Amino acid sequence: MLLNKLTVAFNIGKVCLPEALQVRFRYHADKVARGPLLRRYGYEEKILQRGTLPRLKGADRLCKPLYTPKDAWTEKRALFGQNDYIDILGNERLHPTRILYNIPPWLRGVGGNEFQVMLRKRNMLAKTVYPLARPTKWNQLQKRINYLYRFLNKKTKTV
Amino acid sequence: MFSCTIPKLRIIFPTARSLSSLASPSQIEPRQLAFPPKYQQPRQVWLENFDTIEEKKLAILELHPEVFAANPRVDIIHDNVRWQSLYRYVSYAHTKSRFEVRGGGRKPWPQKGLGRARHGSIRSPLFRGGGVIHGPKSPNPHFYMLPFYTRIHGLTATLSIKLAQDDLHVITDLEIPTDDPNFVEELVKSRKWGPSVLFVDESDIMPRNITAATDSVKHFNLMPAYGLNVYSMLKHDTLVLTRAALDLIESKLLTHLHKNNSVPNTQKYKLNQV
Amino acid sequence: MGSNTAEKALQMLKFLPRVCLANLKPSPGSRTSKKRGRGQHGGDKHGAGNKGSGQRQNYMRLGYETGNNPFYLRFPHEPYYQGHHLRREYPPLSMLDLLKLIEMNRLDASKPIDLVSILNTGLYKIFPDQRQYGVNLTDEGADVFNAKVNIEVQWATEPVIAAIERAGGVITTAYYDQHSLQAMINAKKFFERGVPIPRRMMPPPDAIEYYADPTKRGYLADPEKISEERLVLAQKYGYELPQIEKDPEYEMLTERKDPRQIFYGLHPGWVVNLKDKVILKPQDEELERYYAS
Amino acid sequence: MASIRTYLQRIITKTCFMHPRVYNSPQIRNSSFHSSKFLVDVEVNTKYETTKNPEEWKYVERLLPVTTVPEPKKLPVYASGWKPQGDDLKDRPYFIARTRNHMMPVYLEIRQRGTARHTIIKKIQGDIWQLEKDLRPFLEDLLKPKNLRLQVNEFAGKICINGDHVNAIKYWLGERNF
Repeated sequence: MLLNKLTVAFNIGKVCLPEALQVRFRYHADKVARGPLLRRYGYEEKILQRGTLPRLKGADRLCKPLYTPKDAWTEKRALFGQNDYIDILGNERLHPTRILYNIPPWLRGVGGNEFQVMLRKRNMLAKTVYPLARPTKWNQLQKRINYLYRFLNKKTKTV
Repeated sequence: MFSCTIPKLRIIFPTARSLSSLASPSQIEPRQLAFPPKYQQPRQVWLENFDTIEEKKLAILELHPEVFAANPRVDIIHDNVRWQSLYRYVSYAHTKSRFEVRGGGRKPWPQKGLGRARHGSIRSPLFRGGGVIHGPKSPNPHFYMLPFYTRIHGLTATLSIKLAQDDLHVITDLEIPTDDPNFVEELVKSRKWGPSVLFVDESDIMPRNITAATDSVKHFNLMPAYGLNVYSMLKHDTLVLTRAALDLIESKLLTHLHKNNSVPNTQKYKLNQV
Repeated sequence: MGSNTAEKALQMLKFLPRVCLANLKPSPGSRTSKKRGRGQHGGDKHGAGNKGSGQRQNYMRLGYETGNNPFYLRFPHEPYYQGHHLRREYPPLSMLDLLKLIEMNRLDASKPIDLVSILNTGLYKIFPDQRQYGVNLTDEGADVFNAKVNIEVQWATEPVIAAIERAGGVITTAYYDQHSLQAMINAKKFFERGVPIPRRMMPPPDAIEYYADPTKRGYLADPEKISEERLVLAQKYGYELPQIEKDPEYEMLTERKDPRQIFYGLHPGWVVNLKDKVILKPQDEELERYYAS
Repeated sequence: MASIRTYLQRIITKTCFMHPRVYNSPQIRNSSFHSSKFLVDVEVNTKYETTKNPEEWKYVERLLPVTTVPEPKKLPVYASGWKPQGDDLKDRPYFIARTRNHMMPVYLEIRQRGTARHTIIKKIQGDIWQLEKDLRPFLEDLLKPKNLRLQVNEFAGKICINGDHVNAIKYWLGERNF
């Protein structure tokens, strides 16, 4: 490598000399002489590539979460489903959908497609502070309902 | 007399439960079955004590076959479990479509003359950072209602399976002498109950000692009779009913199975029904 | 017992692993994938069968003619049923069904039978908001009817009246307005609301004639004339009229409601408290005058 | 008339139901149902009398529906044609339970827009194959010269028969006291 550089410098010196014959220099020859370009030094290509890319030895671990199996007996999971049959085994006037405290009140016992759910949301929240407190969300809800109304009624197959 | 009819005897150690520890049966009144069965024989179960670690069989109780020897329809049980996990589940996954993504109102470059593809908005789904087509929209409830009598049959089928597999035990009450968790653990171990046990009492106010003893053990759970459900019965290996809870559950289920006017229950679920 | 299905299944379960959340399955074939097959042959017919109506036909809503002006809209309206939405409707109950209810112990014939007791069985329904005004007792099973009842219905024909009176019973046709019917369709729920029992309204002008007619056993008819008509009907249909006066259940058979009364034995204006089992009665003069018959 | 109406309204619509603390203030608007106060006392202006008369209460009890379906009466003859189930059925190889309303669980199912009719017997307990064996000759006689098409669902305790044979099967079951 060093030798190559020296020869290059020597050649340039030659060029600077006056009254010298014109010589055609082939810089490419140096490149050829240097041998092929080495890429990905230290990386062995496998046919079936798997796993992580090479890393320096002794480098820090990648921050990947440690595997922790989920606890199937946390209080929430251990008692999952409690009171789902409360209308049968308990108070007959309570419906299980009335005690779904984990979801917002307007969504309890609501099923159906996106359009139906959004109509329910609009009906239930229109009289609350929601349109004033979340004007953008409210506007987007209205836009989506309008779009879905047109789509479902005018673009899809009618019976 | 019992060997042929009771399914209660343990399969592995049929002799493990000795009859010698039988308390005088005269103190415990036998159960009277409402709606006497016309064809099936009543099932039988031991009434066990709960105040000592070693097991004492106090009496044999009769169980109504309509509730405890129902057809074990695993498909109905599956429907129940599926309903229980889905009816409360709401998917909140949300993607913004092009009108919800901020910006994108201006035409990014002129229609013609630049040699570039024509575009009207930088929030079109073709763009990086643009809206998503057909993405999930929040909230997406998976709610549906299982028919009333399918839920009842889910309960009877699960109770019948629990009884048939020797995973249902009836005890006098939940009174224990100490609030030490070791006591309950030892008791469960010595009686060869499953690692996870569901104790069901009549009401939601349980004795203090059992509450304190099972508080630290995650797989011992207490539940009032009105909270009993198919999912919990299947999640826990063993179901332990107090006698009062047994009476309550059986009478409630039988009442519904022989209900005078079942129209309000069998009507289609309406959203704002009372 | 060896081949009893449920017993067999439970016996098998004894020796099978514990049924738990991990090994549950729906019955095979009950759940089909919603995904539609794609690719060259994967989605060949998509379950629509080969050619024909399955693939091409779409059962459209009744009367829809794929965009034509439908037949039912092509001609001007002809008012065959003018005012049908205002007419009173009496859902039928046959005498055979009534007899069945009595024999099955769903109705107690030792007490007067009225709309409340029929509705309490849960086997007959009315919707007052759809202008349904009560029972139309039809004559199916009139020739086998043998129960001695004191029954109050809202509509009855001559053979029905004859059949009931031949069996030694008493029939009355009575009118209830919509508010009274709302209280009657679920009496328990009505009492729980804690409102006073409403007073029954008089029938509308077009119904007065029916309910004051002794041949129809209307509740507004003169009792003297009704007993005359009972004899006339017995002669017409050729049966001997059983004498109610000598009947051991004379009191039950002659129990009737006041024209302003909805429930037997309970006056309008009273509030029934089911929890404390007490009855609150108004004492204001004005109220008493309002609720008086 | 107007005064009667106001009286009635006061009773029926309960206009005077208010919390005693807020009684004097002109109007209070609670932000939600949950934060609103409980009703403590109800002010009733009308004079009324509280009575506890067992004779009158009998009339109230008559109006309350029974919770469960009562057992049918034992009669020598049932004129309506309906019969209750027999009592001595414990030693039979199979059993068809009556429904809640003491009817035979034999149903007609109409499918395919009215072109397909199926008779379904439900609530079969015991040996369902024995029942099929007993029922088959009876139905084959009815259907001659057509073939009988019958399916047994042992798992669910049902038998499904092609065609409308509801009354025939009910007759057959009635003969055998089911």
